[in-house]
This record gives sequence, C-alpha cells and structure tokens, in this order.
Amino acid sequence: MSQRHLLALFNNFEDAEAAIYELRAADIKGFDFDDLTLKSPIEHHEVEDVLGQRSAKVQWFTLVGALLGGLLGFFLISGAQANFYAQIKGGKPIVPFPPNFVLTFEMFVLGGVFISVLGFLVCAGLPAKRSPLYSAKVSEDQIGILVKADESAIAKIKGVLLNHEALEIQEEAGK
Amino acid sequence: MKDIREDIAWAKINQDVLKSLENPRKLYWVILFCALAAFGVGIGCEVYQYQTGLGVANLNNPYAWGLYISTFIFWIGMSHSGTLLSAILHLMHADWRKPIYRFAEAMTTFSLMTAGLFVMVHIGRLWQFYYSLPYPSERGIWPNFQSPLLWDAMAIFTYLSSSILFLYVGMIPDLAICRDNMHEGWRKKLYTLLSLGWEGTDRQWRNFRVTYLTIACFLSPLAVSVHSIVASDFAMSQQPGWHVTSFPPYFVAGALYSGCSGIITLFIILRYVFKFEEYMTKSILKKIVRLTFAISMIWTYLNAVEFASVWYSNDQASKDILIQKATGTYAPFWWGMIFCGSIVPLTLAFKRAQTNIPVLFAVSLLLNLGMWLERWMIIAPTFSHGYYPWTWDHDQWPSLIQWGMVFGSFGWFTMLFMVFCKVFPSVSMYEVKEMVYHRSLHLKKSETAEQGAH
Amino acid sequence: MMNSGFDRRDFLKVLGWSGVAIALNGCGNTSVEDGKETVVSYVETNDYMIPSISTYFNSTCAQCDAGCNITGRIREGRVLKLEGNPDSAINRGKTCGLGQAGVQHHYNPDRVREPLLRKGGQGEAITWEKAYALIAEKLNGVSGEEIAFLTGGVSGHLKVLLGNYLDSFGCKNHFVYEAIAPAVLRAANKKSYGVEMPRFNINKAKVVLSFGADFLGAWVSPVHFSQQYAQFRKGVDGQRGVLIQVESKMTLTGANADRWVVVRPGTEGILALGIINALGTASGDIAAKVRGYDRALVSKETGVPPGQIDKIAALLKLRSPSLVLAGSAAEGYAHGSQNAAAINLLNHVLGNVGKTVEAAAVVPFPQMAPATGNTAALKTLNDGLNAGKYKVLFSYAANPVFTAPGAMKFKDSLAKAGFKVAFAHYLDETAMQADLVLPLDSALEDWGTQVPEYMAEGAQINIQQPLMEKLHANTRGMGDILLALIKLRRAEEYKKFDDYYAYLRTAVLQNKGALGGGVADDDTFWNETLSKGIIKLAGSSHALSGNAATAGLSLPAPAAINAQYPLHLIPSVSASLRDGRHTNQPWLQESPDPLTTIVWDSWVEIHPKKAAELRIAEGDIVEVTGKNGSIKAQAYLFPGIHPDAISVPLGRGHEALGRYARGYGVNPFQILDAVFDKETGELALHETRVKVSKTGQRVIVVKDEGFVGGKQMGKKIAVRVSSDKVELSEEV
Amino acid sequence: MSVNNLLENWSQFRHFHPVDDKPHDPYKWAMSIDLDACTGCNACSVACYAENNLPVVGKEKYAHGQAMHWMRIERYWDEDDRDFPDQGAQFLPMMCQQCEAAPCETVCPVAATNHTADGLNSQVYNRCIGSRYCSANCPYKVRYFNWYDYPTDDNVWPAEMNQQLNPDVTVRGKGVMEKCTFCVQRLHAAKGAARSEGRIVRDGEVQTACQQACPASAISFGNLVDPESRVHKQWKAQQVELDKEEQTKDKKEEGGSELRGYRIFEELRPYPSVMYLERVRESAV
Repeated sequence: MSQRHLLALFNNFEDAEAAIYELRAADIKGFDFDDLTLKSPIEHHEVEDVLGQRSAKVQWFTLVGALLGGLLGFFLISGAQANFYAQIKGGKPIVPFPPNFVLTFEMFVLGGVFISVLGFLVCAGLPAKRSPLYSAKVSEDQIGILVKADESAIAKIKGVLLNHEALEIQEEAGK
Repeated sequence: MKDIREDIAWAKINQDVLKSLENPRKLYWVILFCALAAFGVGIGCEVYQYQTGLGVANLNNPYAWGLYISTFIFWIGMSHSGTLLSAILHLMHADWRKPIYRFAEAMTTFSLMTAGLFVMVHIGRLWQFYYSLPYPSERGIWPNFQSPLLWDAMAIFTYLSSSILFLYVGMIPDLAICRDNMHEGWRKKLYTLLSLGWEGTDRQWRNFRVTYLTIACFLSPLAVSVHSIVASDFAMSQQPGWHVTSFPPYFVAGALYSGCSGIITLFIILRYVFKFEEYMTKSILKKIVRLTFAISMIWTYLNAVEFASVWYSNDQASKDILIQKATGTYAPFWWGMIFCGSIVPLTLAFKRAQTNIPVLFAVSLLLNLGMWLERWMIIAPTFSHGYYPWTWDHDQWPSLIQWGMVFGSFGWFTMLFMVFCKVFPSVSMYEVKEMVYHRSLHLKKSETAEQGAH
Repeated sequence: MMNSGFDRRDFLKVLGWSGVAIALNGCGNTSVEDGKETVVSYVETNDYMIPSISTYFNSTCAQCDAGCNITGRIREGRVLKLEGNPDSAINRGKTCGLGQAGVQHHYNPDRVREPLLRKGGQGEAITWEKAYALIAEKLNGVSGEEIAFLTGGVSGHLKVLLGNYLDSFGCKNHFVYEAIAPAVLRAANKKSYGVEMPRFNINKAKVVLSFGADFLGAWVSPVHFSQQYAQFRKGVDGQRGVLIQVESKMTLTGANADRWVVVRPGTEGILALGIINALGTASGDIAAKVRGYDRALVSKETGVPPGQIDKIAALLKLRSPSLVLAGSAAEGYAHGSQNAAAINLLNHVLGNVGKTVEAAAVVPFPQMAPATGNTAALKTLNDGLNAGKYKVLFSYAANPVFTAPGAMKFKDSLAKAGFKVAFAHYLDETAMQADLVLPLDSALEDWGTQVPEYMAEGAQINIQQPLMEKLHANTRGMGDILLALIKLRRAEEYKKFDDYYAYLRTAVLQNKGALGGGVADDDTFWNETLSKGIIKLAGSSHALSGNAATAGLSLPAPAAINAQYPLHLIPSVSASLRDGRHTNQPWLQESPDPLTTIVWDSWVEIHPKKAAELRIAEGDIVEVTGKNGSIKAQAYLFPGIHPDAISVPLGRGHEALGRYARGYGVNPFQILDAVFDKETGELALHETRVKVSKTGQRVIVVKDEGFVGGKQMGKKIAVRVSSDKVELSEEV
Repeated sequence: MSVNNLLENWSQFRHFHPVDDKPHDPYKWAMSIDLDACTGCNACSVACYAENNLPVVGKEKYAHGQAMHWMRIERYWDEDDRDFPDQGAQFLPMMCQQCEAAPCETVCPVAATNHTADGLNSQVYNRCIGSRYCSANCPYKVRYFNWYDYPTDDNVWPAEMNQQLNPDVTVRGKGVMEKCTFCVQRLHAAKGAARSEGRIVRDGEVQTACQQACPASAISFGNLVDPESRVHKQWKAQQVELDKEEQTKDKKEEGGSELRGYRIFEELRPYPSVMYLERVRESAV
C-alpha cells in the first residue's frame, strides 16, 4: 500500500505538542508513530517527552575518536622517535615523556573533535536529501510536523492536526 | 537598560540579520579595498624578503626574532576570546553570549589564520615549510617532537581546525535559514550546499546539541593549551626573561585580555554598521566590559607576579633584563605596555564608562596596543640582552619590511572578517530565537506561578 | 689532514714529481694559456691528481717578509688553503691570519690581467711583445744614472737577477723601500750587537721587557715569536715568563702583557736609562751615562710612576735571563736611533747578550741576502725625482703613492719621471700613475727563492713554487719578466735559460754541494728541494760584538707641548693590514681589529679622559689635522693609549686597489710630517703632531663588540688568575 | 615496525643519552683553549673563513650584526675604573661549544640540529627551515644565520674567488643556520682513514683549522675518551668532567685549587665540550 507524506505547520510548540500527543494516543492504523518528524526553528528538547527517547550516539564517536587520537598520537610520535634515533637530542632520552604528552593531548583533542563531527553527520543523517515536504516557515518561526502514513490513514491524521489549529497542511501529491 | 525583548518577532530576527547579508554599501567596498591594499603591502614585503633573504627585516645574530613572532603571539592571543565566548560561556549556560559569539568565533578563526601567516614569513626557508609537518617519508625523517615550536604548530593546527568546525557546525541551522530566504543565485547554491540539507528535524537537533556541547568541552581546554604552548616557546627555553614558570597562565590571561578587547572593538563596529542595537545590546556590552576588566586585573597581577618572582630570585641575568626593560632602550615601550595594559582598563571600573561607546572604543584599541607591546617586550629585551654580554645589542630596530608585514596582517584580518560578515550571518539567529523563547517561557512560568499564588 | 692512504714516502715522491709536472705545465705555453681549458683537463690529468683527493705542495708565504713556510692544499688543480709547513723552523706549521689570506691575493677578482699602456686616462691592453719593445725603446739611449728601480724588500735569486739587470745599464739606483720596516732597529742593532738582525730567544727569557715591539702582531716575524711566546708563558723550569710592555698606544703584544706601562710618547729611551739607573748594576761609562736619570726625573719625563720603575728593575734583577726588545713605537721619532740604543743598552747591562739575544745564522750566499727596505730610500728617490734625474722608473712591490708621507707629495714627484713602469698584481695607487703596467703572477703561481731577514734557527732558503696553474693567461712571473728584459741587454749570457724556472733550477743545482745536495743526482736533489720547500743550511753566524758603548747616546728631553697641535699621532700597524698592500683581501677587512674589534673602516683611538675633555663620544666623526692636511674618521674611545696621543691605523683609505679596498677608511700616511730620524734618515712615523676636532657628524661604529664593550657584566666568561694561584708545571 | 621496535627496546629509548650512563665510544671530540697562550691575533678566525667557506658579508651587513664569523675573538677589559688597562686585555675565542646537552638541539622544530655519536652538535643545512629557535636558545650566541643568499652575492665570491671554496664543505644559501662544526669534514676524513686501518684516530692525526693555524698553539683538540689524547690529559689534569656542572675548582675556595680549567656557563648545564684555561697574570708586578 502506498504511503504519503503530510506536513502540518503550527504557530507554536504547545499546539504541535498537543497534536503529537493526540496522534500517539489515537493509534491510527497504517501510521507508525516513529514516522513522525518534528521540525522546528530552534531546539525543543521537551519534545523527547513526547516522542520518547530517541537516543543520540555522538558521544560514542567522541570517546572512540579521542582515545584513538591520543593513542595514535603517543605511539606515532614515540615510534617515530624510536626509529629515528640518529637524531639524538643531547641530554634527553630518545623517547621523552613531557613533550610527547603535550602532543598526545593535542591529538586527543583533534581526534575527539573530528570524530565527533563525523559522528554528528552520521547520527543526524547529514548531508541529507531534502524531505519531500518542507516549508521555509519552519526555519523562521513555525513548527512543522511531518508524518508518513498509508493513504488510508491520511485523512484521520489530517483531522487530528487540524483540530490543533494547524495553520497549514501540505500534502504530497498522490501517486 | 534595554535588553533583547522577549516579544521580538522571530521573523523579524531573520529579517534583521539577513539584512546584514544584503548587497554592501559603497563604504564597504572602500574599506575592503583599503584592507586589500594593506594586505598587498604585506605581500609585497614578503615577496621582497623571500627573494632577498631575511636580512631585509633587519634581524641579526643573535637578535634573531622580531615583530613576526611578537605579532604572531598577538594574533594567537586575539583568537582566545572567541573560544571563551562560544565554548566556555556555552558550557556555563551564559545566555547573553548568544547574540555575539558568532562573530567572536569568526574572529578566533581569522586571527588564527593571520597568526599562521607570521609563522610562514618568520622562517628562513619558506619553501621548505613542509619539513615541520609529521609526514612519513622514505628516509624516516620526522620533525623534532621535542620542540615547543612543533607543539605550537600541532596545537595551532588542532585549534584552527577545531575552531573552524565549531564555527561551521554552530552555523548550520542559520545556513538553512539563509538558504530558505535567499533568491536564486550563487548565495542560494552556497547555502544549500553548506547547510547539508538541514531541516531542523528533531533528530538533527538532538545530535546537534550533543555535538556542539562536546566540541565546546574539547575546545575550552584546547584554547588554554594553545596559549600555554605558545608560552612554552619561551618558558621552555633557557633564556633569561623567558624561563619563567608563570609564563603559561600569564600568556593565557594576556590572550583572553587582548581577545576581549578585540571583541569590544568589533562589537561596537558591527553594532553601528549593521544597526544591531536590538541584538548587541548595551547590557551585553556591559557584561563583556566587566569581564575584560576582571581579566585585565588578572593580567596585571600575573605581570606583577612575574616581576616579583624574578626580582626575589637569585637569577641575575633575568633581573638584568627586567631592569633593562624598565630603564633601557625599550623603556618607553615597556612603560607604554604597563600604561595601556594596567592603567587604561581602570576606566572600565566606572559604570558610566561601561556603556559609553566612544570611550569603550578608544579604550579597547588602547588595550590591544598594550597587548601588542607586551608581546614585543617579551621578544626584544631578551634578544638584545641575553646571557652573553658580548652580543648584547640594543641598536637593532625592525625594518620597514617587518612593519609592512605587521600592517599587512591587519589588512588580511579585516579583509577576511569583512567577507565573512557579508557572506555569513554574524549574529546567530537560531540562538537568539532560543534566547527569546527561553525568556518568554521563563516569563510565562513566573506569570503562572503568580496566578497560582493568587 | 691527509685524506689519502699514502704513506709519507709516497707523499714526498708525489710532491717531487708534481713539482716537475707543474713546472712543465706552468711555464710552457699550455693549453690553458691558449684559452682552451680553464684549469685542469680531466682527460689527461697528472697521475697524482685524483678527484676529491687533496695534494699538498710546499711553498713560501709572500704576504709579509717573515718568510713563513707554507703548505698549500690543492684539489682538482685549485689551491684551497694554506697551512704552515711543520718542518719550518720559522713557523712550525702555524700561520697567521694574514698568511691564511694569501689565497685571496691569488684569487682576487681585481688582479691585473693584461699589460696595460696608459692612453689618456685609460689603460689599454697590449701584448707582452709590444710591452717589452716599448721598454726597450724607452731605455734606448738612457744612461744608467737616469734609470730608477724601486722595489720592496727582495732577496734570493730575484735579487740577483735584478742586480744583474741593473748592472747591464750600470745603474746603481735600486731603491728598496718598505713603509714600515724596522730599519732603525737594524741600525741600532748593528751598533749594539754587531749584527742587524740577531736572534731573540723570547722562549728562553724569564722576563721580556718590550718597548713598543709588537712581536705578537706585526713586528719582524710574528708567527715565530708567537710560538716562542707560548713557550715563554709555559715557562722555563716551570717559572712562567713575565711580559712587560712599555708603549704609548697598546699593541696586541701590550694587550697580552702582564703589565702594560703607558709612557709619554718618545720617552722610551729615558725610561730604559732610568731602569738601568734603578738596577744599579751598571758600571763605568754606562753608570756615568745613566747617573742623571734618577727615578724622580724619569718618572716626571715619562709619566711612569717611580714605584713602577722600581718594580720593573727589581723583577729584572730577580729573574734572569731576561730580554729587552726595542720596537717600532720607540723608534719612530727623530731621536729613534737614540731610543733604540738606550733600550739595547739595557740588554747589555742585564747580561742578556749571548743568552736571549744571539747571533743569527747567515746564508752563505751574500748576493741572495735580503735587500731590506727602508724609508730613507724613498726620500732619496723622491729628491731625485724632484730634481728630474730619472727618465725611466720601474716600480715593483711597493706602493709609495699610498704609503709616502703626505708632506713628501710623492705623487707629484712621480709625475716628473719620464716613463713609469709598474709591475703590479693590482692597480694600486702607484700603478694608477704608471705609463705601463705589467701584470704579475700571484705568489701562488710564481717561482722564486727567498731568504728571510729574521732567521729562526739555522739558516734557510725558502722555495716558492706554483701551487696551481696560472689563473690568468697573460700574467707573468717577476723573474720571467726580468729574464726577458735582461735578454734584451745580454742575450748571449742568458739565452740558455728558457724561463725563470730554468734559471732558478740551474742556479740551485750549480750550488748543489753548498746547499746540502751531496752526491744526489740533479733531478733527485731538485725534486726533493721542491717537495720540502725549504733548503736548510748549516750557515755560519757572526759573533755578536758585546759592544755596550754609550758614546753618542744622548736623549732629548720630551718635546714641549705644541699649542697648535697638542696631540701625538701614532699611526698604528695592524697585524693583518700592515702598510695597506693587503687591504683588498676581504677576510682581512672583515677580521676585526683585535683591540677595538672594528672592521672595514678606520678609526681614531682616543683615551676616554681626553675624549671627555674634548666632548667626543664613540662614533663621532672627528677631524685629525696636522701640518700636512687632515683626515676624518670615527672616534673610538680606547683606554690603552696615552691621553696626549691619538692613534689611527695604517692600511686603509685606498683610492685604488680594487673593490674590497677602495673607499674604506682613511689613510693616515697622507698627513704624516716629513720628519726623519737624525741618525739613519728613516722617516719618523710617530713625530706628527695633530689636533682633533669634532665635525658634528656621528656614525655607529661597525665593530664586533656589543654595546657594553669589553665588559663581562659580572659573568664568568674570560677569567683571569694570579700566577701564584696556579701550578703551571703540573699541567699538560 | 616502529611500535615493535619501540616496545622491544623501551629501556634503551629512555636512557638519558648521552651524558650520564652512555659514554661516547669510541669518539668524543673536545677542545681545550689556553687563554694564557692565546694572543687574540685572529688567525684562527681567518683560518675558519678559509676552511669553512664563510662568507664575507661586507661593512653594511656587519654593521647590522649579520657577520658570519663562526669563531669570534672577544676582547675584555678589566672593570676596575682605572685610567689604563695596565694588566692588558683578555681575549677569548668563542665558537660553538658543542654542548653535550645542547639547548639548541631540543628546540629545533625539524630536528636539523642534533647530537652526533661522536659528541658533536651537528647542523643539517638541508633540513634547516630557518626558524632560528636554536639561536634564540643558545646561551653563547654562536649560531649564525644566513640572512642573505651569500653564494649568489657577487661581492662575496666573485668569479675567481669561488675557486677557493673548500669542496668538502658546502656553501650555505639564504635561510639556514650555521655554526662551528669542529671542522667535521676533517674529522670524517680522519675517521674514515683510521677505520680502513681498523683503528681509531690517533691524537694529533686530525686538527681543526683554528687549531692548525693558531700561532701560539693555544688550542688543543682531540678525542676526549682516548686516554692518550692531549685533550683528555688536559681535562683530567684540570679535573674538569664533561657531565658535571660543578667541578673540583668551583668547590674550592677562591684560588685554592691551583686549577685553571673552567667552562663557560656551566651552571646552565649545557655541558660544553670546550674547556678554557684561565689566563694567568703575574702577581709579582
């Protein structure tokens, strides 16, 4: 059965929130609640109460990146020093700790930052294809709710959304 | 005092900020041209120096470093306050930073890029610059990881790339706004490309928040480490006047100090030019000014600590340098540094001065002059008056080539900053919205509480 | 040093053969001269020549007259560096800075490359044939009386050949001129010791009392004396030698003295007599002579405190043998000979003659003995020129236009000579005045023999041989030119010599026996001689005459202060620039003066007290005015000078001599008065009186020392210790 | 593989090389300069110009402090306010002290200056990028930077002059740091020759240019770890030890040690390889 997208715009977050609550409660056939996406001009972390904990995994990237960066830094540097001891520094060991720790720290940060950003792109799914329905109003001041549902469920959903003072509803053209 | 209103329309925020991206006025082009010309002077000096040799800078043995390194430290210092505002204050949930951190962060990036140039023009064989990079080669030659200069290179690379990422990541939602509001053209294409398809979905926002916070966590210690490492260039050496334990905090304080005064300068300029009075309010300015004042006192204190520890130590060579600084050839500059760095900021203690824009503008410029002198006064006295009296030399002054490049660096920085202001929103729109939203929520909550009390 | 695996025998063999090879290549018409090759062909190299392996040839340093033996390092046909020849008794493998710079004389870019004939203000390049023909033409019908031959100090076979050439005209006008030669010393020594140049055993002395003899700097044979000095410092019987230097302007030697005694200019002789008096050991004539010189008077006249005189006398009495040296600073006065005689008398009184002053060995070929230069010869020449006596003048190894005292106006006198021929390496001031300039081979390209004036141990004849092929095709050796000229006169006698090399070889081999050749065959002996670079001879030595006569010794009271020109001008001789002939060697220009550390320029040394009086600060351009003109130079405040004297170094201030010399500094010769020593007729270099005035300009003095000068600022850098606190005999 | 090597030889890489527990073997080049013999005549300095292809920079550049004399002779006066320096001057030849724990080595970003196995402080011209950090950190200020491109400067080595250049020593272009090398080209040649005979260099087989020229033989140079060498004997006689910052002499009362060997700035612990012998002045006058 073919699915269609529907975007509703709300004036404020409370309305959108209420609409989402109702959609979840309504348990409409042909509509999976996970297919609901909230679009907002600023971050509303309250939305997690409504949508449920959709976890962010960026931290794991950060951890791995920072550790790898640090380890790589230390071993790369110490290894390079150990294999290049023709260039001795008088009065210093071939593998000296203090300078290596400084560089290890820098590599730790570098790895952490780079991999975190990578993790962000991966987790947030960026760069992304534009979703089928979008309104520039979302980046201004309105809240958008994008749902994907079976053709059959569309009308019901629309009803719910309109109930909560949706300003405008965009529908994907039928196929 | 007037602050950002909680009832400001979000659409107006978009409108106001996007207006700053509109086609520039004539004056913009004139200033940009001047900046370009100044940068051209620097380029010309560098080309001449590259072809003739570093001798044209009027450096000598042993007076081997000059304004290049001083100005390098100056620009590195400039970069610090951007991070302070964007990362450290972010972690502290200081909301007032939101309207101003974007340009501060840009300032960080561009002053790092300027500082990088000075490393290039300083070295004798620019064409072999890549030797200092740790790339694997068939001969197994690596750079010297023990050298503070290499730590410097590494730290600056890390800092610059992290700052760029931080600036960029934090700008993605705003780029999406730009994309949505631009007519077709190169700008639209650019914003479409850079906004990576941002639509403000809940998933995007969620990961965005975590990432932004994480980078901020990394950036704060990184910024501190960068300037301590620059301090290590000196403190790790054996020279009198440099081999000082308090150098790293002293440098960090100096960096924050010059950065904050740089922010005040740019704040005032942007506020005036883009008519951002509604966003860059005087109450924010007041907060920065107070911060600057606090840092200036820390800097003064660390300065005093340095002098005191030298004075009460048994290190005659360092003592000589201190005396030399205060009474010798460089005394006018050294006292100028004390005046600009420790006396001038006292005006900021007065409430009336804290919001008096012309006064602040003048003071911020003087502070930065003082901080530049500070860097020069670290370099010059030690080179002219080191351990070995036979080689003491107080007669060497920077040549016009050196001054030309210092001058050019300001042109380069101005140019980068001006281009940035016209291409990217210099006020973070989504965060101003957040600020407004949080305020209205707060207001509503207190209203409800009031009602409940009734 | 030697990178090859040769042992010594191979090495010598190679040197011997290479000498021949060089001879064959260097003196024939080689492909180099034809312009086909630049230096050495690698298609057919000599078999001793291996790329990247250096070979070493012995020769003789021509930078000054000391006659140090040198070893040239040659690689790929180029001479790279000069080292001392370890077998030399004179320098024992050592060299001075001046000697090191010999390669810059050779490679100097400003050398004359073609014979030049004056045409208007320009020199036109001509061929040698034309040059010779021109000389022949100019000499045609000119009597020997009308020819003057001016040279610097010459010795060895070149002197013989030159003598023969002059004989061919019946010419007696050979003027041997050296601007700063120790001519007064020679005369005084001749009177005091019976020889002009005895041997001074500094190393055997326990005390050296030197009156202005800069034996570590520019005096007689400085490299030799420096080695003796080092031994003297280590001490005889573990007792370290003590050096006392008496002079008005501190020389390098003075700077190394244990006690530097500043003396009023010109009163050195009085001090010497005062010391004899204080010793109280003299008797007879001498005692009578010095009776008047009591401490009070001597102290008053010389400015040396009485206690100092006593201390010196006590030390000389206590430690024997000692050595007293009379140097140019004491001799540069109208009474210079008297000063030197008084100083030499001290050696007699102390019983040093025969112990530390010994007879030197003499080369048994008097015709090769050095013709020593002096300034009296210049005066005679100048007078002759002014009288219009000379139609043709030859000039070799002398630059009187630069070095003659300004009062002589030598340049104008020179113009009165009919035809002037200069044999020159560079276009110096004198060559610029010549009608014909003949380009010479450098000392590293030429053949020759040299007999040093100061013999270190046994007698020796130094061999000078080419260290590489000629750099410029059209230069000739002085010997070859003389040979060519003499052939024009006495073709029959000299036709058997193809070139000067052949002449030299024949002349040496003729005396093989006397030169220690024994029964060796000619080739072997010749090759060995070349490879050694020195012919050491048993030599004979005249006994010293212990003549301590005081007859005729009379010292004038110090000159009264001249109100118009209150200051003595001391033209100082630097170890590297000497009389200015080497100023075009950039290493020497950039080698800081040891005492002031100034480079590339002249300066006026003034005592800080005097400077304060005249309100002069370092770097002020001051005008030094004497009776014969003035010079302007930067002032340098120098504590080691008598406050009534100023000093300007000689050697700089060239108007010619190439890019490295021209335009740097000033030439104090220009303002020297023409005052002569009454006895010898030598120019009294120190007799010029001047006044100093500020011009108002100021420059930053270009010098090596930093702005705190010679202060150590409380740091332990150059440390000194008192002699009773160390035990030298236990050192390595 | 690098990490393997690192882990296997870990303890070796943590040695404080080379001053404490790893003596140089078989060479440690060192010098001793007798200031009592040194006359300050400058012959060593000129010999250095000749041997090491040092450029003559000319008056103007000298005035700017850009001279390239690897060996400079310093002249000090007594600082006692007397009218005349009646104890003469003091001369001190100063060149790279070839420190064992050289401050310059650790700071070079590209490892262009290093400690060699035979105890020299080497300078790799090809590697140098000219950051001049080494010079900044040198307490003796004996490092000289090529402020201009001297090999292409017509007045430095004009056409004929460049034929004098020593082919064993490179000329240095603009932008690199240089300094006294202890005539490393001569050391290499001598070591090579000795190696081919299966022995080490004997004392006296190799001389530095300054030592060779010095008319007063004030400079001695050789292998400090060779007990037969003059330098070794001198250091031993003066009780100066390479890796100490305080010597016997310093511990004794002023003048009570009868020793006169010292090293400059020992208290900074660079452990220089050049020992100076104090100048002696007669106490009787």
